[in-house]
Amino acid sequence: MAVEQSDYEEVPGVILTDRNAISDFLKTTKAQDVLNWGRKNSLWFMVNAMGCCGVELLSTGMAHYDTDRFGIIPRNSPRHADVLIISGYVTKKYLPALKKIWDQMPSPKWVIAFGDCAISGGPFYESYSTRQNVDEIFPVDVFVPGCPPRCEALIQAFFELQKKIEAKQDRGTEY
Amino acid sequence: MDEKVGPSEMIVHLGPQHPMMPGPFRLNAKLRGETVVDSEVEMGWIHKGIEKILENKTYLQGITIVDRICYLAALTNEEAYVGCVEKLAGIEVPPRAQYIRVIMEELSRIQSHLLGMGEYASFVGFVSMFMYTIRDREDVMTLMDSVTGARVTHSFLRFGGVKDDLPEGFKDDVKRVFASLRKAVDSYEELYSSDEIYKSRTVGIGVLTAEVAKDIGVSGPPLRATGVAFDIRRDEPYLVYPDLDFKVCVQKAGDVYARVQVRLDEMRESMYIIEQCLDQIPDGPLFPEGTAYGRRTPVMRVPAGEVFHRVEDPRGEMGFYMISDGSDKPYRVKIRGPVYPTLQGLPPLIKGVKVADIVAIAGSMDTCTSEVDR
Amino acid sequence: MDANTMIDSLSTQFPDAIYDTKVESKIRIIAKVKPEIVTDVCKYLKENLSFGHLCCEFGVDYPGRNEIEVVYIIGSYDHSVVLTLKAILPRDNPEIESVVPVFWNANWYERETYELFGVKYLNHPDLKPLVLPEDMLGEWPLRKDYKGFPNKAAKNLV
Amino acid sequence: MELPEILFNPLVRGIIGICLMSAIFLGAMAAVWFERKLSADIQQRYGPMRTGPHGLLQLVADAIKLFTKEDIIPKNADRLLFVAAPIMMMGSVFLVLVAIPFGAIIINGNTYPIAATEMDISILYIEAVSAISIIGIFMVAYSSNNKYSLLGAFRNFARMIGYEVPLGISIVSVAIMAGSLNIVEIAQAQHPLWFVFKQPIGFIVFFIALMADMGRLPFDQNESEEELIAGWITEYTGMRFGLGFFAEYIHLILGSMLVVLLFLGGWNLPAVLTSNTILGIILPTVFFLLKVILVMLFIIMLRWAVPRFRIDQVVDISWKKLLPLALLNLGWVIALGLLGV
Repeated sequence: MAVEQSDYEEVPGVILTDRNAISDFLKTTKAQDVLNWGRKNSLWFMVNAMGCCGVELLSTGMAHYDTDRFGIIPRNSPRHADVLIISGYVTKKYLPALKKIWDQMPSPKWVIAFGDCAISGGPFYESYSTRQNVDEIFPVDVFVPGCPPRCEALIQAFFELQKKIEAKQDRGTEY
Repeated sequence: MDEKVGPSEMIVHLGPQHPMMPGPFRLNAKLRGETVVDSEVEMGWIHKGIEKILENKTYLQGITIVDRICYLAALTNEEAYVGCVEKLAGIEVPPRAQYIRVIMEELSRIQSHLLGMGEYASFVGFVSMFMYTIRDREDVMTLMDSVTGARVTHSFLRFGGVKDDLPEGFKDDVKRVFASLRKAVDSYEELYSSDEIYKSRTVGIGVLTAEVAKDIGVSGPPLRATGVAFDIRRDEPYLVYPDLDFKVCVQKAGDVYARVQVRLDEMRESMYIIEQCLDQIPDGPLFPEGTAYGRRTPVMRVPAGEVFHRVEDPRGEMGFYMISDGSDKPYRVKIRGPVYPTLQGLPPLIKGVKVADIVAIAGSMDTCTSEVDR
Repeated sequence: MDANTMIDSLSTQFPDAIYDTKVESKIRIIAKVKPEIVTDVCKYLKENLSFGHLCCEFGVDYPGRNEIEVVYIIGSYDHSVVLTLKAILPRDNPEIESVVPVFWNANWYERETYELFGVKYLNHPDLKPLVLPEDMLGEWPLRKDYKGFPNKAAKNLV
Repeated sequence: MELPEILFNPLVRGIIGICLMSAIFLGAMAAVWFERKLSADIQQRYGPMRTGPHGLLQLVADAIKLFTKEDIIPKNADRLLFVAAPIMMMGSVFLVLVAIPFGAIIINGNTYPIAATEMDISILYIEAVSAISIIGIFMVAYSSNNKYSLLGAFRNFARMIGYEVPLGISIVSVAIMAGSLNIVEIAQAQHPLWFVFKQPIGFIVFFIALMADMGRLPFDQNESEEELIAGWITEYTGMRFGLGFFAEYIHLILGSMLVVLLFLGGWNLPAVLTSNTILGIILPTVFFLLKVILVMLFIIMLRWAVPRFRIDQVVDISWKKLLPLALLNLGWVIALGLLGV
């Protein structure tokens, strides 16, 4: 059954996490491959348009590029999402909100750093307002360079993430 | 907003991550039941400090930065910035470059309106419409891509000209895309005007009267929807707009439906403008001849002075105030975005409406948070 | 009414407060104003000369002259003349009357100028930071002598 | 033992019930797949393609993922209600399920419905237990301590109260016309003329009210994604979210079945086609399910073709338009009955 973990770091106002006992059991067996097949084919991403890359993010989910083909659909609630896409400039003011979104997502969860701003600060690396080195805060699995990257690049990023999940080398789950 | 909550009232924080905006933005709304009693907008979630960055970049480097003020209107932002420098330095842009600029800026207007309109449709629950407009937008994006080599942030304009000439066969591509786009725009209009549910959600909702709109400082489609024919392209012409035939699209009602209708009309006007440009465009150089200006002007000193230059953004009046002290970097650049006052006027506009209408009204303003925050 | 008559009308109405007027072109005029009566000037502009559209309001820092300029750019929906109105404040204690009673949309511009330059607006309805987090208040990042720029924290730079 | 006697054996009934339960799960998965493919088709894209042929295994992948997601219970949530709510919703769906026949076997002119139970007041029972799901929704919203959920649940309540009345009245008209409260007999009574032709207004009222009951667009105010993130289900993760999601689709299937049973003639076929034993066993059920699928596809398609109403408009429609229409229809049915048509 679900066990309460009192040593979990407390996030202001939000969550207390339980572990799913079934998944703990499955991790030790070969069934993990089946699970990973399911997980990699059903990556729901969080709609979190933050900047220039945000429009490309929107376009990717829509008719022309249609990530639904791969089972990748946008979700509005962080509770239903598996992938957080950091799609733009993380400012000092926005970082707490982004962290909260990340904490609200149930694990296993993954991060894609989409665009130069999320990777290194992009053209705004020297600004007084933006926060640099976001990859130190979030366990980023895939980096997508470009300013902004094209939609194809985002789809490619999802493929890379799928490959990582299949090879059990992603940072979102503990094996 | 008063933080005190009365009986049967609650404060809902919409945002900063919320599907109602393409960008972080927060609306603290005090609700009584489903009705908004009071509200307040919080900004700055993606404030990038562009004005400070521009002070520390050379003029040419600045072009890439101003691109990213508003990602849906990159070319008009560039036009405002480049126009400032050209006014200060007294650069004459050759006619061919001017025409290319107009073509690109109008294309950018079309794609921005398509996104704004489609997104708006999804706010009233019409998700399929969003898909259709994005599909058509991709065609326009491909056109822009074929000229500038980028989809969103172009860095296409240069002081005194443009980076590249139109590619071969561009006119045919435009003809082909516009033929289908015209049909699409007509079908959108028909869909909108024939759908009773859509009409009941939009007609008479979020009415902005001309007086209030002027007081708030609104510009662009939301203002034109109230009956004020205020368009920088007509009132303070730049580039070759005086030579072109176009009308300022105006609606009377000032409600949500009228705003969307103005955007639809403007897309048609933009297509008309582009076709005129393609017919009239003269041959010639892309940069003023006999000067040092070209695709690369690495170090460029601009004479000291101050200038305010404004252009018509897809969302309204985009102005740059530039102060130069004679060095290779601007002394101070102020960016006046069109959405800034519009978003400021949101709280009085949504007072007394239902929760579902917050989204409808905010969406119809076609706001771009990135530009408000800069 | 053209630019010249407008500027004449303004300087005859406020002979002491308006100085350094200049007509740049048919659609651009510049004037400087004493900070004490900027609200009255704006009211006159709005009511008599139909300058009803405050394009923007911002600060400019001149550490050499020890001055902060507050610039109002006022346009109109009826004619295409744009007036640049400047008020010069001392740099160590910049204080100016708020124009929110005249131009409703000055609210956010003034809040932004306050947090980026430290210009205090008197009688402003709600003077608090707009775009920056609360704890950055007092740094005045857009002043020329701001220390935190450029930010050297980024590690992934080449 | 003769066939009819076997059917009345409680053990056999139980087995049928379990079979129907699994069938409805498969049906719900098919409905989700239909929804995704059909919506994609309307929106000019492909929909799921890569997971299995034409994305047929997409739902399996989603289910595996949802099953093994972390199970988050918000700190300020009411734990008991939070855990119990999805079960409650599922339970209400299954309670409806036991009374609905999934088809029928016609042997020698006698009809034996395929259902877990057979009761004389099944239509009243269905109407009663389907209203329990609203309690489940409110439990979800109250326990998850989220304002979006709460707003969604309030909207759900307002809508439910508005639409149960016209729904009930149109069902009553059907019952009057058939002269029975037993859903099997109602279906039988539509031979040869379906009720949709006898009382078209009643059909329209019933259909709209049912759409609102199921929370399909244009009546999905309770989870309108653009305003309320995901409405009442915002805080739920993993399998709990999956259960709520599934319950909705089972609701959709059951709703389509009700439409077919009450108005579109159920499994009735011309007597010629059911005279043969084998045909009599197969054809009525196939015919019935075919109609159900068509109705379901229509409802799904409608969702992607219209915008959403505002909640006050929804309530307006119910009280000002549907209720008078439903009463008019009731009068019409009574008049027909008095005239002996």
